[in-house]
Amino acid sequence: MKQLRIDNITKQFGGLTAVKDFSLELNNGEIIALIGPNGAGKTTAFNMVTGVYRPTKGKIYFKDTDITGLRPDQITRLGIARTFQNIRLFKDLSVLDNVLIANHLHIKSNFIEATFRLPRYWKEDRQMREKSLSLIEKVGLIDLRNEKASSLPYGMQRRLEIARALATNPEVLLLDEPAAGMNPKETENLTEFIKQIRDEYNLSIFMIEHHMEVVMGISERIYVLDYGVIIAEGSPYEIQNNPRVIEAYLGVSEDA
Amino acid sequence: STQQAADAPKEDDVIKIGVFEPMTGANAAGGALEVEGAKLANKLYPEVLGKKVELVIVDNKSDKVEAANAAALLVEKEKVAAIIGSWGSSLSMAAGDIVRGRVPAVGASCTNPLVTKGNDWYFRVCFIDPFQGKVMANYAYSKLGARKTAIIQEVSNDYAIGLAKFYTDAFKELTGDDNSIVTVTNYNTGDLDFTAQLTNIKATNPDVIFAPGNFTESALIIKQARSLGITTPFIGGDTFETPEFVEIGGDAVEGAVFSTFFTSEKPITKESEKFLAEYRKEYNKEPAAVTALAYDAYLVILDAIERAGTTDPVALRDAIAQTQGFEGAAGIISLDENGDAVKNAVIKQVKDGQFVYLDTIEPK
Amino acid sequence: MLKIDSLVVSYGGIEALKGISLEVEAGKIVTLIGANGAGKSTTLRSIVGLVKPKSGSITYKGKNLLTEKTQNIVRNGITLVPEGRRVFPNLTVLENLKIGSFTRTDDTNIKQDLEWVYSLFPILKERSWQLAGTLSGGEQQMLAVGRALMSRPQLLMMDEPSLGLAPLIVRGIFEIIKEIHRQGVTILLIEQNANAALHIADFGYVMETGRITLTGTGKELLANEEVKMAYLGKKAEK
Amino acid sequence: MALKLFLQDILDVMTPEMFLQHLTNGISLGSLYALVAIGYTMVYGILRLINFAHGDIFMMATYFTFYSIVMFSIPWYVTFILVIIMTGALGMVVEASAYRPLRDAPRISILISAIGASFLLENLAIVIFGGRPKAFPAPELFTKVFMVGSVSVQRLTIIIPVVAVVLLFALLYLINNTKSGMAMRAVSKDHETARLMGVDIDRTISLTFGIGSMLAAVGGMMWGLKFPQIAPLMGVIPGLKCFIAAVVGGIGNIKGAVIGGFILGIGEIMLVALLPSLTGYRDAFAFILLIMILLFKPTGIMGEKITEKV
Amino acid sequence: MKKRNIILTLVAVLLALLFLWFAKENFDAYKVRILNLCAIYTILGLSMNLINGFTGQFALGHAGFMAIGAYTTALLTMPVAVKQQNFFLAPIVEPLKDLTVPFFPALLLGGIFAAVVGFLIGAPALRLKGDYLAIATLGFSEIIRIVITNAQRVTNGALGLKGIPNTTNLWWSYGTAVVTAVFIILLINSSYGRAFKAIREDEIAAESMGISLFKHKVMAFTIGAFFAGVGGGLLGNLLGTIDPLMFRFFLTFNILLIIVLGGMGSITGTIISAFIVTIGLEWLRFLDQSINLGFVVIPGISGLRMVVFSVLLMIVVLFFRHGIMGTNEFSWDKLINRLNKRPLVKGGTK
Ligand SMILES: Nc1ncnc2c1ncn2[C@@H]1O[C@H](COP(=O)(O)OP(=O)(O)OP(=O)(O)O)[C@@H](O)[C@H]1O
Ligand SMILES: Nc1ncnc2c1ncn2[C@@H]1O[C@H](COP(=O)(O)OP(=O)(O)OP(=O)(O)O)[C@@H](O)[C@H]1O
Ligand SMILES: [Mg+2]
Ligand SMILES: [Mg+2]
Repeated sequence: MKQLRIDNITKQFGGLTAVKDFSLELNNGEIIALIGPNGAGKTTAFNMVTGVYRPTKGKIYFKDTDITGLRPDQITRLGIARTFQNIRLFKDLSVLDNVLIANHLHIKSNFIEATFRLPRYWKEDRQMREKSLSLIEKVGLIDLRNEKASSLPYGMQRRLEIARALATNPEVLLLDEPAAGMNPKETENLTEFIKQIRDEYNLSIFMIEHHMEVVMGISERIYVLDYGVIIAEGSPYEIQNNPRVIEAYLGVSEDA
Repeated sequence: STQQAADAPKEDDVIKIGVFEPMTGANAAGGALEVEGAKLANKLYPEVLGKKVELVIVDNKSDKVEAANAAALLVEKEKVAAIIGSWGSSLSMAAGDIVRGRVPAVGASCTNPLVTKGNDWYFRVCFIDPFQGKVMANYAYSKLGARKTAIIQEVSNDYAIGLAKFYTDAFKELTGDDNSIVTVTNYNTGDLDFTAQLTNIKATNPDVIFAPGNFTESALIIKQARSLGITTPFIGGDTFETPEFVEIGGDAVEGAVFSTFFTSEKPITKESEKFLAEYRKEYNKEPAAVTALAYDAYLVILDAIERAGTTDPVALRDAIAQTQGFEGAAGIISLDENGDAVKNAVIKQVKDGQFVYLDTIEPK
Repeated sequence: MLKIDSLVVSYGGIEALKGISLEVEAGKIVTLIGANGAGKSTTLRSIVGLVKPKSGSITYKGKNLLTEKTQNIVRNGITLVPEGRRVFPNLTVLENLKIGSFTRTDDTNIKQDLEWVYSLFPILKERSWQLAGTLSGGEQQMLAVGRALMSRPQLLMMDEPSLGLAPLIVRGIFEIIKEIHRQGVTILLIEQNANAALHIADFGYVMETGRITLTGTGKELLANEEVKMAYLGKKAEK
Repeated sequence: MALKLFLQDILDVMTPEMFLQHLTNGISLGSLYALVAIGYTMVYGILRLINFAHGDIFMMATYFTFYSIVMFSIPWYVTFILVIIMTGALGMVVEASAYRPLRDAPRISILISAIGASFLLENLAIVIFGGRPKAFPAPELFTKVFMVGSVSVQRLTIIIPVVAVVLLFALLYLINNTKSGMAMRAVSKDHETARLMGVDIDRTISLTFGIGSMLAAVGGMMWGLKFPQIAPLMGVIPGLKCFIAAVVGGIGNIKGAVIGGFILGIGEIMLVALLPSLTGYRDAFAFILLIMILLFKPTGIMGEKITEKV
Repeated sequence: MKKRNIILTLVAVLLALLFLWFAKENFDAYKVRILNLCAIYTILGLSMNLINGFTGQFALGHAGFMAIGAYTTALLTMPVAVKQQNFFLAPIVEPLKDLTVPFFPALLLGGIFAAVVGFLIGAPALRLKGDYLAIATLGFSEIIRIVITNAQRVTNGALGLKGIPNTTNLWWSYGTAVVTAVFIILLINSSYGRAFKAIREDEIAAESMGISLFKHKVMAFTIGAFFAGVGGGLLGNLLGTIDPLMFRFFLTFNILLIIVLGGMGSITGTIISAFIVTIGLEWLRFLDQSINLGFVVIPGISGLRMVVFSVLLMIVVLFFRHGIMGTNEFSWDKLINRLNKRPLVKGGTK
């Protein structure tokens, strides 16, 4: 069974076609990457998968259920989580609260039970906390759990965003430029980290990235988007040597 | 506390009367008029029972919650013997529960029947809407020979809807025709444009237009009616009698007829003459009816204190309740069992920018 | 040209800069590198007067900048490409570029410069009527750089100009930096891509938690073991 | 069926002349709303601030006019110019004292400061000018009525729309085609970056306020001519109504404000005209219109679509 | 540590109770009234803070919800005879005519009715954001008021209602205020409260974390409306009379002012500010009266009080831009640390 199947989606903004007849499949446990020039429509594709935008045309399936046009919260509930290109943390809340919030979608108690701390909520709350703390621990923020999210350095904020996404219990994780703003050293650590969470949480990962070290290092397959259209698809090796991709995106390989 | 002890005997020489009026907010204009009356009365009659009378003026901000606070402040902190006010029935009603059983209150111009109904501590020196409505209906029917009335009322104003209702009842009875009120149209406090309502009224071709409401809106209504080519006479209630009504209305309000409490042309009582003379001297303008009423409210209280010989609340209340045939500036005041004044109404008309006396109507 | 002396900046209780000193000579490319949160951006923001330092001094051509308002600093020829793009989302691409030249009065040259920027980033020309807020992340970054170029600065400061750009464009950005440098513009550059930055820089400073820990020419720093370990990653080690 | 009967009912009563009269009334009122809404929306568009004091600045302008004409007997055409200048200055003073110190404060604080400034102006006016309304000295030149067929038309009904449209175009030109206008639009989104472009944001905002207040002055004087009654709280209702007009049109959008003003004015009149039994709900109409439009077009008729890029 | 705080809290509550009891016995009716108002404004401020401060929805419909609560409670508690007396222009509609229920259920029904209306308004309106939401909710609140003005036979229209039993006393108002405060504190510290705050911080991120914006916004709005209704009911029965004009949008502004002064998103801030504003406004009354300085008498200028109040308001906003408390809450630890002038130990046990 495919975890995610995108079937010929198109998105138009007024006269501009940002994504055109885009199709893609994500298998269980796979890490795939979407690359392409700036403005090619990568983030737009993410936004359609996560329900932020509604496709003008086409369908999106999550494990064979049609999720086209569902709201973002419904899609997250089904098991697709994401991070954002421009970090969107809950800035004034603590690190712990940021992660706790992502647990809320699974809560069974209603607001009365929650307000009066009735037994069911009591139990759920304890589980939420345990889970959140272990996630925070995993991303190495345990000592900073009571800090405001906005006071964290950029790299930590990216990790927190991933931890928060993981707290929704996703099966599919979408990462939009996770390595942006990181120096090469930090990027290396991130690459390791992504592999690690994939294995640990049994995730399928779909990411957008411009850092080729990350992309080539961990993705099993790569899709290349240009002007909203897929121009290539294949293994990292194939992509690196695809002349169209080199021309449109990578440039003449020279050590950068 | 030594301080207090030293002050204490002094306190005894003073009788405080609270004036509870809107001095800010939407009703500030009306409040100011009443305060003038009370102040003038206090200046002319500064003593009773050999003690000095001091006015304590508090602002009720045209706001019900503030009004209740202000009234409580007068009763509890200032320990006034009686209260005058307030402009605006709804503000007076806010004081109702506070004065009950503590301190008698005398309203000047609050005409909503609910102010005194079921509260034997609240009185007023003006007549109430039913009488005024009837007076105007009579005038329209017999003097103007009107058989069809259009009503344009300020629906968010208790005074206006009350007046309209009593006018309607009386006019229907007089004509014996249930359709004699050809249209009732509404507007809200603060509205400025009435052309739509007036255009509709024009189409019904009434003999007279009854327009109870605030004077500012009323002046604009008449002005706009005239510029729409409506020549039908306008009649209204006592609120018309303010200088601003004429200033704002200008030529348009010429000929408008209304009922009110007193006239300066034909002073009803000796007190009227005195009031007029002093008022003109003090403020250098013509007084409004509500100013005279506030003046009267003060006098009624003073008279009652004198008769009771004390400021004991219950005695004072009973003394006020017994007011009969008291000569005030705005007419002879007798209070009925509700605490409402029974008195003559005066009919006036705007002529050459002045309020001109037309007629006096006696209560039946 | 620009001289910073024991500058201290704090946000509320936290000291972001703990007394840094650095110097930018006219006609040079100087780069600041350092981990996330080291205080690089804070340094640049202090120079243009967006944050008020607690103590220390900043002088530009002998003039004290600390007492100047931002708009006057900009008029003096210092331009900042801010972190996180900060394009005006409600203005079109063209208007964004025009406002870059807000302080200039030489109309004909402005037109020429506009064409020049379009030639550097052809995609911007394509999108010149689009509202900047709807551009993709990378397009916005190009616009931010282009906008700064429109002011024809003497000292151009860039805060991570390559953030979120495709590899091809990143290379282009560094070419552009070299190009405007050749035209005589002094450059102060912050880059995560320390490798590339140090390659083109005349001089570099390494920052760590509010302090400058290392200085040297670009080549020296590239060769420095600590720098390699901390900022350059595997590739450099190879 | 019921609808048909109902329409029949209206048509029975409504003669064509009456309808034309209503329409004229509507245009007259709508153009006034439009005129005041322009100033509102302009300040909003630049500052992203509901300037609650706008209505009170408007009120002050009418008092300036009153004192100038009635007390100092300055001819009206000189007065109009004087008042526009004075009101502009007042606006700048309000900006400098109530808004400038809060430049980087949370929006809600600025909003409260705006409400505070509004309270202050109102209460000052009560203390200085007195709470009682005054008659606005309207030169007959403006208020004369003439007849077109059986429809009576005030000269103002022609003058106000013309003024509104002229100001609309002047303002559009200023904002879209001048350097100051570009600075204003830049400031509206991002103070810090605007500073980085060399824009003096204090001056720009002050200028915006000055112009907004001058527009309020023009609106106030026209308002006074049409409804010749001035009082310290007179700015509240126009403030609210014209704010609604601005929101209906898409707040921040100047053309939208004009459209919103006309829709509101004509709509209010037509509601009373066609459904006389609902006159008590006239003020509700403004809000119902507002809510309906917002529900279908959450940013108003001409409002910029907020496309927050994710 | 924790034990100490519990003890301190208990002591404080006990002192408060003692004070209330003392006030009830010894204060004059004026002071008691002001104290009552403080509590009622606390309730109103807290409920508005839930919507505006914690959920970040800039809604200005409070006056409308209060009106609904006040009218419902009043009409349900007024004796039959008083109702008859009130409705002298047009008779009251049938079911209400003979219906009277005790205060508590009436108050509860007032809150529930306000909540139902809040739900009906919130469901469509909360699609809007920012200033658009503000003006739409303000509009709804005005519509409620206009309907009340025109529904002569249900509400007595512009005449208003008089003779509402004065049931509200210190126990009722403070009891309700405490219940409201505790409820809201518990709510915002629960998972639902975190969801509200997430929406305030970033709607798109919140939605992407699986939080249904619609459900949670409407929930906060409805709960807020409920307490606003209850506050309105208490106010009506404190005053003994209500009318539609009371519930103009100024009332909403007053409450907004309280929460902004206290600090958006701070419970303790709201409570402190409700007291300061209510008592402060009364205290300033001396400005309206002539002041006798012994040697000269400064004549009172009516309206000066409001001028000074507006100036003070502006000063506070200008100098405490985040309000008295910002988004912080009172805590014993902070207080004690402040008293000991020792810096707070960071990351200390909570
Ligand atoms: N809301 C919108 N309205 C109009 N155009 C949009 C909108 N969102 C995106 N676009 C346009 O769609 C195109 C694709 O944008 P998208 O953000 O998907 O690019 P991207 O591939 O993620 O680029 P980058 O790598 O720079 O982030 C861009 O040209 C952008 O201008
Ligand atoms: N507005 C602010 N309020 C509070 N702290 C801040 C603020 N801006 C920055 N900081 C803190 O100041 C320190 C320095 O931040 P700065 O942005 O200068 O770092 P940087 O070197 O540019 O990092 P990055 O590589 O992430 O851009 C960091 O610890 C950061 O958390
Ligand atoms: Mg992108
Ligand atoms: Mg930085």
